[in-house]
Amino acid sequence: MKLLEYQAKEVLASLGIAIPPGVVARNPAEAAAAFARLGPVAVKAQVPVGGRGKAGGIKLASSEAEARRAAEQIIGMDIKGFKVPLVYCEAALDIAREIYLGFTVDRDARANILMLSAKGGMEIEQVAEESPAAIARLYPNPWRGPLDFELTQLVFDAGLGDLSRPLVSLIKKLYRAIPDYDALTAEINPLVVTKRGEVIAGDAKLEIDDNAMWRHKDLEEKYGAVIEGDPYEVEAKKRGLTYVSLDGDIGIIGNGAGLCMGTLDLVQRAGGRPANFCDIGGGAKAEVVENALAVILMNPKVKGVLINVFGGITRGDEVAKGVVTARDNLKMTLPLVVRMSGTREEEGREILKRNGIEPGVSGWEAAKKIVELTRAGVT
Amino acid sequence: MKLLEYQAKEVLASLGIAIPPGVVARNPAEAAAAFARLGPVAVKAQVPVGGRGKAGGIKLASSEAEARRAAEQIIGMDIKGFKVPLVYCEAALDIAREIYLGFTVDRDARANILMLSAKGGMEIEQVAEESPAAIARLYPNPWRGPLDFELTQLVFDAGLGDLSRPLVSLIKKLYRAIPDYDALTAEINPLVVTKRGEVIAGDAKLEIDDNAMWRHKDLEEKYGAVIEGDPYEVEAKKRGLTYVSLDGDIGIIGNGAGLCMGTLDLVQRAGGRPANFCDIGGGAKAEVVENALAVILMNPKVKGVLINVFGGITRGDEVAKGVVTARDNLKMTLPLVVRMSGTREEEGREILKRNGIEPGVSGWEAAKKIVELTRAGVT
Amino acid sequence: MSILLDSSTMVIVQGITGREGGFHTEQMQSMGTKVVGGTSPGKGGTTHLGVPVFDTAADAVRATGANASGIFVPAPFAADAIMEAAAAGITLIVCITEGIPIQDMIRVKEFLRGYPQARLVGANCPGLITPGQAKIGIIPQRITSPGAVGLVSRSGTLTYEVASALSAAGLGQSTIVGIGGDPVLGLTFRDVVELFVQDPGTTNLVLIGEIGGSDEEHAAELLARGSRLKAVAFISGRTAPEGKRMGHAGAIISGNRGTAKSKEEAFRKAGVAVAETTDDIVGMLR
Amino acid sequence: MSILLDSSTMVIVQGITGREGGFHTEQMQSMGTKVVGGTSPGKGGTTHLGVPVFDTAADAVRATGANASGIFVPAPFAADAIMEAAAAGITLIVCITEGIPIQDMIRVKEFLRGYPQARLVGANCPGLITPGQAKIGIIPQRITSPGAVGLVSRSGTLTYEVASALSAAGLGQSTIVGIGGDPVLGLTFRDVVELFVQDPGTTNLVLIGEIGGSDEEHAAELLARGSRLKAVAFISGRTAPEGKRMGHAGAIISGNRGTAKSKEEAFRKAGVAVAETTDDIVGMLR
Repeated sequence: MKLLEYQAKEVLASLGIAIPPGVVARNPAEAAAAFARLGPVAVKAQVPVGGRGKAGGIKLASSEAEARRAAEQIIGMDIKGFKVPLVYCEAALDIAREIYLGFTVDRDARANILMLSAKGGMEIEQVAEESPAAIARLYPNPWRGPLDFELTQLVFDAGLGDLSRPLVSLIKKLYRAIPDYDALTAEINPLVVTKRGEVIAGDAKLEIDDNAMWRHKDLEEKYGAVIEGDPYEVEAKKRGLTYVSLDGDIGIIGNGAGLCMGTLDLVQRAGGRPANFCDIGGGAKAEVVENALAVILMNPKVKGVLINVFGGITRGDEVAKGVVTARDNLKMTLPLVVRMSGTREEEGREILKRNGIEPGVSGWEAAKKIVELTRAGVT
Repeated sequence: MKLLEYQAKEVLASLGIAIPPGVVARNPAEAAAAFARLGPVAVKAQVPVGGRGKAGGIKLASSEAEARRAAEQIIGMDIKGFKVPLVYCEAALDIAREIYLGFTVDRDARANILMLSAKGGMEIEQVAEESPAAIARLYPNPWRGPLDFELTQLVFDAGLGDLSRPLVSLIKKLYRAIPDYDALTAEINPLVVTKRGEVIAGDAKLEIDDNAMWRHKDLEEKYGAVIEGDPYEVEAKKRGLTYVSLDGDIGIIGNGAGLCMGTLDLVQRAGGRPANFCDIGGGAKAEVVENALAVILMNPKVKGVLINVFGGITRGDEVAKGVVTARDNLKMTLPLVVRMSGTREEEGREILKRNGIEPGVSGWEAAKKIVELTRAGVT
Repeated sequence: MSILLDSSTMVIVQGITGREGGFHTEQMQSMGTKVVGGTSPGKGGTTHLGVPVFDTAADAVRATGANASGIFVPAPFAADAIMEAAAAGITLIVCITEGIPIQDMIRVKEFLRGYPQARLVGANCPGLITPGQAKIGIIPQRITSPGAVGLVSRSGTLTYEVASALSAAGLGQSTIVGIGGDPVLGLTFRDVVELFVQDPGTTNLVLIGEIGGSDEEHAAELLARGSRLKAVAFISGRTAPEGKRMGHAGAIISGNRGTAKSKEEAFRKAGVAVAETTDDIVGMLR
Repeated sequence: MSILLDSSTMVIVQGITGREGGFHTEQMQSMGTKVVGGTSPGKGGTTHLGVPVFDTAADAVRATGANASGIFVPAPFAADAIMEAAAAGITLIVCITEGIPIQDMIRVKEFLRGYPQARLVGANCPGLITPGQAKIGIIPQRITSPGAVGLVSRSGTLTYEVASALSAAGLGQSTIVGIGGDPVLGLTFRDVVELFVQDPGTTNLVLIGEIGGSDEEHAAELLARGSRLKAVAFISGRTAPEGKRMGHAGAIISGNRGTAKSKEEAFRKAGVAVAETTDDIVGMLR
C-alpha cells in the first residue's frame, strides 16, 4: 500500500520525525481555512505516484483566494490514473539545504538499503546516474537495524558530518518504519535543513508491503479507503484479484504471473494491445474466472478476452466448465478465446467448442486468434 | 533497581501479560477497601527480596477485618533489612497448574538465558538441583530475540506442548522487558494456569540494570522512591557511593571493588567484623572520602574505620591530605587507620602521622591495627 | 543424474496435516519421493499419510535423519518455518508458501548466513522435481519425464508449460527448479545454473526469466565464461509497462537493470539463444 | 616477550579529545606506546597530542593502519565504539569505560562473533601494559617493570597493588592484563592464561580472581592439564556475604559455582598455589 504524502507524514511524526505544520483539505473551503490557520502554504495533490509537481499538482498560495483556487484546480484532477481525492496544505519552509534520505529494498542484494545524499531534491535520480559517489549507502543488518557507528560513517561519507547528531537520530527513527510497519520504501526527499538549523521532512513516501497488511490493520483501516486509483484496479482489489490496468482493448486472464506476462507479450507480438494484466493464481475455479471476467468487462474499451490457463493440478475439463459457467453467468457476448494445456486438455477443448468458445492449442495461436477476432469486431 | 512485585506486574501488564486484579494498600484502611473491591485477597509485603512468605509477609484475608489486620501486621515489618512500605492486595486465583518462567543473565555464557519448567512454584531451586532436565533452557540471540520456533521447541521440551500457543506469545511479551527495560532478571513464578485455562502471572520479579537507568528515567521517577531499604545504603546511594551494609563494627573504605573486598577479607582474618563494603572508585578526592566517612559514621555500631587506598594515578600525599580534611570536617574521633600504597606513599604516611592518623604499610598490617584499636576501644 | 534432489533424499513436510500440505505430500509420495515424516505442533506422536508427525522440525530430523523439507504453512508462519528447518540441520528447504512479507524474507536471508549448508528454494515457488525420482513442491509429475534438460524458472505456470512441451517432444528433464518470483528469495538463477553446469547428467539448459532484478544477468555472466551446456533462455514481461512506482529509491539502485531487453542482451552476449515465445524453446534446443 | 601488546602495536584512542582520553593518551605516549591517531566525530582532520584525529574508527584505520584501540568514551556510547572498532578491523580493543549496561555488552559479544580476529579487553577494566614497551589503558607505568611474570586480574586496584609488590621485589612482568570485573566482558581469565602459557617470555603467572562467575574455575581447568608456568592465585571476596538476590533465576543457573571456596579449590586441584592475602603472593612466587 502506497501511502499519500500526508499519511506518510503522520506516520513519520508518530516515529518522532519533525514535519511541517499542515492540514488536509477535501474542498476549496477547507483549503481557504488552512491558509487562515497556516499563512502561505503549498497546496499539494495527494496521489500515490511521483511526478505530481510536473503534472501541475502542487501550487503555492499566498492568499486565501489563491488557496481556494488551487484546491479547486487540483482536487479531482487526474494524475497518472489517480483522481486526486484531496489536497494537503502545508506551511512553507525556510529552506537552507535539501538532503536526500531513503530506505528501500534492494532485491539484488536481498536486503534493505539506506541511501543518503547531500544533493537532495527533485534531481536525485540524475545525481544517482551522473555522480553515484554522491550517494552514501548502507545495508543495515535486518535483525540489528543500522548501528550508530554505521550511521555516523554514512553521514560523514555523505559529506554531512556537521549534521551527524541530528541525522543519526533521525535515520534511526525513520528505520523504525521497516520493522514496525513493514515499509518497502521509506523516503524523505527533500529532507530540509531550515535556516534555523531544524531538520524537517519536506516530503515523504511510504510504501507498506501488501503481504504484511495483516500485521498493520490499523494503517489499512485509517488510510486504506482514501486512495482512489484506477476504478478497475479498485474493483479487482475488492474481489481479491491481482490486476493491473493497461491501455489496450484485449482483456487478458492467466494463471500465474509468468504465464500472464508471457500472454501479454504474445498478444502484443500478434499486433494486439492488452487492456490489462490479470493473474487468477493456481487452479481456475468458476467463481474466480467470473470475478476476473466481470472486472475486465467493466471496461468499455475491451473488445475481446483471451484466457490462458495451464492446468497443473487442475484438470482441463474442469477449467473449461468453469469458463463456460462464468461466461454464461455474465451473459458475455464479446469474442472469447481460451487456451489451455495440461491434463485433460482435449476434453476441455471439446467442452469449450461445444459452448461456442474458441479454444487455442498454443499460446501463440490463441493470441493471433483473439487479435483477429477483435479486429474483425471493429470492421 | 529491583522492582517491587506490584511494580513489576504493572510493567508486565504494559507488555500485554495478564496479571490478577490487585490494589496497592499503604495502610490498613486501604487494605480493607481492597477487600471490599476484590473479595478474598492475598495481602503481600512489597519488598525487593525473596523469602517474604517464610518471613510472614504474605497473609490470606477472607474478610475485611482480616485484610485490615494483615496490613497492620505486615506494613512496617522488617524483611531482610527492608522495612515493608506497603502491601499489595491481590485477588486469589483458581490455580490448576504452576509453571516457572524466567529470563536472567548467565554471566558464564555472557548471554541472557530463558528457563521454563512445568514444575513451577516455591520449590524451583530444588527442582534445578535434583532434576535439572525438568527445566528447559534457551539462550536467545540478543539481536533477534527468541524466535517462534525456538520457543515452540522450548515449550515442548518443557512438556508444556498443550500450552504452546499462549506460552510462546507470553514469553515473547516477557522478553520485551530485556531490550525495552534493560531487565537483568524477568521472572514469573508461579506462572499460573487457572482452571478456566487462562495463563496469568502469579508473582513477578523484575530487576533493571542500574547502569542503564539513564535510559529508563520514567521507571526511576515512578518507582525509585518507593523502595525503602537499609538507611545507610539509601544515604550512600544519594551520595553516589557503592556501599553495602554488613553487620560488623569496623567501617571499611577502599578504592576499587577488588581492593575493597580484599580488605574485608583481611579484617575478618585479623579477627574483626566489617560494618560495610564501600568502594570510592579511582582517585580519592577529599569530598568523596568525606561522603564515605559520613555514611559510615551514621551507623552507631561503628567503632573504627579502615581506609585502604592504592594511589595509581593519584599521588599518596594528595590522598593523605584528602583523608585529613575529611576527618577534620566530620570531627571524627573514632580510631582511623589509613593504609596507602603507590606513588609518594612515604610522603603521604608522613602527613597522616603528623595529623594523628595511624598509617599502615601493608593491608594485612593495617587490618590487624584497626582490629586492635577497636578492641582497645571496647575495653 | 540430477541436482539438489534425487530418490535418496529424505524429506519432511512442515505443515503436513494442513489441506495443502497433505494433498501435496500424497502427490510427492505417489511418485516415490522418500517422505520420512512431517511436522505439526501439538500432533507429535501421531501418524499422517503413513508417516510420523512431530511437533517440531528438530524433533523430526532427530528421529528420521531427514535432510530436506517442503514447507506448506500459511504465510504468517512460513518465515519461521524456514528458519526452523535450517536450525534443525535441513540442507534443502523448499518453501511453497505465497505471500510472505518481504521484511520477513530479508530477515530469513540474514539468518541463513549462519547456516551455509542450508539451501532455500523459494518462497512462493512451485518447488523442484527430478523426474522419475522425487519432488518437493507442487510441480505436476505427469508433465515431466526423465532426461538431460535442466530447467530453471522464476514462473510457476510457465515452467509447467515448458516442461509439458519438452516432455511431449521427447526431451526429458534432469531436474526442474522453480525458484519463485518474489523479490527476496533463496536460490538464485545463477545458483541453480551453477549446479546444472556441474551436473554431468544435464546436457541442455532452459532458463525462464522475468523482468525485474538482475538475477538473469548474473546467471548470464556465469554462462558467458563458457559452459558445455546448450542453453535457451526466455524472458517474460517484455511488453509489461513500468510499474507505477513512487519515490526515487528504487530507480536509484536499479538504474537500467532488470528490463527484458537487458536480460535478453546479457543472455545473447553469453552465447545463450533467446526464445521469443515459449513455443519456440523446444525447436531451439534440438 | 609479552602477550597481546608490544612496542610495535599501533594504537588509536577512541575519544582522544575527551578529558580522560586525552590524559591517558599522554600517559601512554610517555612510556613509548605507538599512538598513531584518535577519533572524535566532527574533529576529523585536526591534530591532538601530536597525532591525527579522525571522525570514525574506520577512517583512522584506513589512514594509519592501526591494529589496536583504547576506548575512553562515556558509557552510553561505549558499546557502539567497541563494535565500531571491530568493524574497522581493529584486532585488540581495550575498553576502559565503566558502567556500560549489561544488555549492551551482551549484544556486543554477539556482534563480535562476526569478527573473530577482534579481541576485546574489558569493559570496565584498567587495560593492559607490557612494561617497558607499551600500554593501553590506565595501569600506572611506574609501578611496573619488565620481566617474566604474567599477571591477569579482574580487579583494578588489586592489580596495582600486586604489580607494585612484584616490581619492588625485583620480579618484573611480561604483560599485565586487567580483564575487568563486569559480569559480561571480553577476554576471560582462561583466554588470557592460554596466551600466557603460549608466551615463551612468561615463566610465572599471578591470577587475581574474585567471587562470582566461573571464569577462575575455567582457567584452573586449563592449568590442570599441566603447564610450565609457576602460578599463584588469589581470590578476593571470600568473606563477602551473598548478594541480596531476588528471584530464583540466578540460583538456578549458578548453583554452587562462583564462591571463593570453589575457585580456590579449583586452583589447588590444578596445582596452583593459593595466596591468603596479596602480601603473600611475592613470597610464594619465588
